[in-house]
Amino acid sequence: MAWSKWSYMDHWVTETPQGPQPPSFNRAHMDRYVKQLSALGFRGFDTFFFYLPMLAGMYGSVPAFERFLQDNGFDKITGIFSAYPYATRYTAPHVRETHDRIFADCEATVRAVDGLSVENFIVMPSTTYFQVEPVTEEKIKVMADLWNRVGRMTLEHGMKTTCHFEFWGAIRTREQLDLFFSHTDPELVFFFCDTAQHTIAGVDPVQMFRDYRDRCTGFHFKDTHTVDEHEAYRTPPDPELMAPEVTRWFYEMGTDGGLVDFPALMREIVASGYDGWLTVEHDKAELGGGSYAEATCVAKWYIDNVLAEVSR
Amino acid sequence: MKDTLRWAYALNQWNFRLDVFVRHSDQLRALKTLSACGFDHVELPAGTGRWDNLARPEVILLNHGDHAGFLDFLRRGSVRGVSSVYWDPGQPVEEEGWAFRSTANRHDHDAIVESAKPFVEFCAGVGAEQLVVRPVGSAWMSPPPDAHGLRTVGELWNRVGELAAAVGVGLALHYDCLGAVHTEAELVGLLEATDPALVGLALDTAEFTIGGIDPVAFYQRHAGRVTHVHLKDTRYADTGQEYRMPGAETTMLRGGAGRRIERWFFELGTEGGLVDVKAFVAALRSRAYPGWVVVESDHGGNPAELAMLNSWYLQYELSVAKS
Amino acid sequence: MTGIRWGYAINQWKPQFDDFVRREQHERALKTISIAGFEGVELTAGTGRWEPLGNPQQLAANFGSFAGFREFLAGCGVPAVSSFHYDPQQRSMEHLTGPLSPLAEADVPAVVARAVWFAEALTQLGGSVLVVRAAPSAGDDEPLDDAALHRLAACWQTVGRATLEHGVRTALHVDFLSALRSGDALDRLLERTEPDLVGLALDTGELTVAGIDPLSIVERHGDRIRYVRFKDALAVDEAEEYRQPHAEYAVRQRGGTREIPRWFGEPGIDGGLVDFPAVTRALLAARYSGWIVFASDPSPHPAASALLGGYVMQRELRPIANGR
Amino acid sequence: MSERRIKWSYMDHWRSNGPAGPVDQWHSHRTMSAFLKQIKAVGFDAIDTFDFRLWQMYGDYGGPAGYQQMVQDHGLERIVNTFHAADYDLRDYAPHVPETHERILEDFRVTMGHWSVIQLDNIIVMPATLYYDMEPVTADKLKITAELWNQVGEITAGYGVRLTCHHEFFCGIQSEPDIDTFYAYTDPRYVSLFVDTAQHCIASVDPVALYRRHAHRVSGFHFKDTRDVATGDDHRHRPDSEIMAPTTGKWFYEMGTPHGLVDFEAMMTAVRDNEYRGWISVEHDKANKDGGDFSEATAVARWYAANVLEEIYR
Repeated sequence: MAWSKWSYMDHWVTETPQGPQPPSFNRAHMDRYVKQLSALGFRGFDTFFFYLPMLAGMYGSVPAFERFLQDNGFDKITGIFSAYPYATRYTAPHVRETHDRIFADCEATVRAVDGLSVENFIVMPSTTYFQVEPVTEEKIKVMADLWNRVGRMTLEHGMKTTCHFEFWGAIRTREQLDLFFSHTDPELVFFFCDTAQHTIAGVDPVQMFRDYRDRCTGFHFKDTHTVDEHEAYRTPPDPELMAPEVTRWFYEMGTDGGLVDFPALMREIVASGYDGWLTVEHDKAELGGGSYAEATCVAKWYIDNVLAEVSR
Repeated sequence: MKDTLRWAYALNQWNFRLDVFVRHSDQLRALKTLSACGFDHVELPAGTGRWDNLARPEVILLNHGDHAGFLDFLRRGSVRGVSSVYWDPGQPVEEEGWAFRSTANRHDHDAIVESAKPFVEFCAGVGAEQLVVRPVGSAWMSPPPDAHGLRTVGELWNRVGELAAAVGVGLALHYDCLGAVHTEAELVGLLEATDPALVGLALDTAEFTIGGIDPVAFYQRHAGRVTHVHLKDTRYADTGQEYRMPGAETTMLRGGAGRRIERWFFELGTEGGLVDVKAFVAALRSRAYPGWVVVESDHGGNPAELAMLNSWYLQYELSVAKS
Repeated sequence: MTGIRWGYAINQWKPQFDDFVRREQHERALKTISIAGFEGVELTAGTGRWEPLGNPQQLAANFGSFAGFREFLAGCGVPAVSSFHYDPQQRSMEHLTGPLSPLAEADVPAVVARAVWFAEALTQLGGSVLVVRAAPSAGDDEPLDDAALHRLAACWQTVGRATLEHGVRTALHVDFLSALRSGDALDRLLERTEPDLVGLALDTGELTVAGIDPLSIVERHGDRIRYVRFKDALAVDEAEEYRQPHAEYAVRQRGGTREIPRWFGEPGIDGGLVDFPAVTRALLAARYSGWIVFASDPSPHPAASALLGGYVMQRELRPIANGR
Repeated sequence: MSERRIKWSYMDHWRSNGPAGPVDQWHSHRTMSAFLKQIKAVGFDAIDTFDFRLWQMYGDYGGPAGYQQMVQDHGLERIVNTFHAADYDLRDYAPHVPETHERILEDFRVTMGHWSVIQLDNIIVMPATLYYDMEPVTADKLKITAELWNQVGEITAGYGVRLTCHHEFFCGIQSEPDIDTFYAYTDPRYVSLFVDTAQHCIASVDPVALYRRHAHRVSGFHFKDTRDVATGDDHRHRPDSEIMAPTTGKWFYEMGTPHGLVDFEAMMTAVRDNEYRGWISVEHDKANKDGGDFSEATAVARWYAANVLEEIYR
């Protein structure tokens, strides 16, 4: 039986008369977007916290949007992504004084989906590396404390707080990851495995999954062609879009030059008995003339034609 | 552009989405494009976060070190300076902890004045003549302002205007077609509630037209208050109540207002344009308008193409010598 | 069980002559077609080295052999080529010929030879139909009087007989510029041809733009339909601008005096005029079996068109075809 | 202001996004007008075009003169050069195959007749077939080819137009020795050289040195850039090198591009040293590949001409 719980992480860009825009541009574009994902057979939908008010505006409410998804063959909204990529005096996970504010924001987001059965509350546990360094155990512990606290709260709302580590975040090496997980409560804080981000940071995502299987609640299946060898991760002002050596970090599954061994990961996932969602993501697919629709097709093709063989 | 008027170009049309127009190399291409089109000053857009690195002063400085470093960067694309900086204090931004503030709320005034300071300092530092601001929030989110409300808003902008004047920067209130100050009477009321020595008006030809105010007639009556101009065209005007649609930013300007309007703002010379650009520019000339005329086209289509078409219009329809 | 097979036309990926030439672009398009739920691809006849999928010679030059091309298709998850779409008026660099006309008796042997060339390829690529442009544009040629229809029928009879020898049926495609659009020309042409040799390719979009309800064609000629192309129409040529000379440029590409920005789109496009569930039901009632190929003709965003088409096929039309 | 010795023309490859996908400027009068406005806005003086557009000129503008009027209505001077893009085929149109020469000569007689209503400077040709159709490139073949172009040049000279050769990296005459031999065999009165900076660079020929050596034969330029030199069989890749070479999906870039291989400053210095006067054509073929954009590439290239090259020579 092929894996059926595939969800899509909402990074899409669509052509509008006002230029390339996210589908939240207007209701008609959002409808078209959902139909395209539906045609490919995705059953879960992940989105960003900041889209929730827009979805509510377009469909009347977030539950009404979820019903629209269900009318198009989806099961539900599966994950909500929340992040503070950039430290400010108001929000910075490594600064304890900002924790009350972050906690309150997270609570507001979680409340916005009360009554649905969203499973994951996905967070970037830190801001950019260069705003945190030197990265000390003490700072990692401060961040861990925050997410323990948030994790307890989200569980009360039926969602697991699960941590997604950017290659340019302050928790990026295997040692830092292990330290962070050792300071967080396995009952409260979970692991979200982004295959490309770990690979860029020089961490083996398959090994990460193997080692944190019991805490893993989700994946971003995306690929990369490059390991960060120029310390782009700590280069201000921004490593993700502005790294001098690399113009595009992320690719969909199934491109030439991809570094992630997806079949190996898939075998590992199947063997482990993991039964959660697998999420497809491709960030910035339009760079170099690409298109999200096409990248999503190629990735789903890869799932149905390559990964399906592995998971059979 | 060599002319009795001073011409600049707005960069916002390139910055049409969160994650685009971030790399310096992309920005240099836009600057070179503008230079090749004959423009040597730019207006900076509003924004937030590390990817809007031509918007927030602190992010610009993080990218370029200091004011001189930023000007050096512009000059690598043969752009000599910054005409103006746009800022909307009602737009929640990361740098302000996503605070939602309203100029109509007196309790927010101290915080807004405080948050204006980096912009004023930045304008002074890079030689931008005008800080262009959105004076009020959207109409659909608030009732039409009464005289008391206009006085409240006016007080705030007088304070910011004072701050700016102290370092030689002008403050221009930018009317837009969704704003709570919507009718000509309301706009005049707002201007009357502010000190002409400290606060000017940024007249945007397309926004006026969509909002139902004739930009030429208005300018003729209030030329003394107009300290900044945005020149762009539109093919549509609000039928009267569309700006009050809930979520008008999306439902009207993007959703087509239920009329399938795909795009509101257009380049100069567009077919079916409602703005009488030639009459407007003639009016500016006849009154020896001293400020910047910023050409923009907002979002829509290909930014380089729009800049080139606007440049052509200036050269061949408005007889502006390119060099 | 239904005899309908769903395919997708690849022409929407090639807006300009120097686009869509490289292998990796073909691969991505074919994977897109596959994952959107289609099992066949319609190729469009083309000429020269920037048309690697355009004809048997280019396929051989690029893939070594038909088997090589089929392997490439299979590798992308596309089992078959549904058809070639061949327009005799297109010149051939491979044969050093200019436009051929099915109305010119002298051109018929060359048209037949070319049709056989494509038919032979189709037999090895899993296809069973050659779709041909049945008549030149109305504005560029003589009116179709009895004598002209006679010549036209003779040409397609000969072509049909020749392709059938290779097990491939010939299906006449009527586009909205076609001289066959006017009056009862199409009916008369079909009368003059044998059903076993000459079939009809029903193109919902072209007919609708031509002001002809595709349902009326299914009703009248359902038993002659050998191929179906589902594309949507966004406007109707009510003023009969198709009669102008050079309508290919002036009307199809530029949209005529009204400057229609886009005549066609994928099935289900916002504002589309074709009732696809009704056409599907009518085809089933007429016992049609064979390919239904989706197309958008030019699309500003080909992958999105394929997905939106796939959505309509999977959720609306295939269930109808499967009797659900 | 002193008289300008260099004027800039734009070689009219162009694509823009239409409602149904990418279109070229010939799509409609509207798209043509938008194209010409943009070219003029950034300061080009004129345009170059292709012979295969003649039919659209007749259909839409009443012919070459009518089209040139359209160009002039947008403030541009005129059409300077045309590129004669022929379908080379060993069977009937191949410069190194003498049996095909009469057909080629006839083609030029007809073509020049069409153009005779306006005054062009150059008609530009690729002087040889695809490399793989000509190889091995022998002195004999070069000589036969040269004889053909001498005759063609005589025809075009009768119309006051120079026949000039543009050496694509994938054509039969692209190596430095073969180019030198070819110009030794051709008559300077009838055959000129058109230096395409990128094509030579891709073929591992230094365009600056080539120009300096043949300056007296040069009648124009395509200034465009590349980031890649052809390696292995790139120049003889079947069925096509220009778009289908496995190593490189996009060969051409506008001048001023990062990582460009052409030394335009040295090129412009050479142009100055040779006291060249007249037109330089800017070209960026297939700028829309890989997410690129013609409007922007054109603006950036013209910026480069204005801010870098005109500092050297203008």
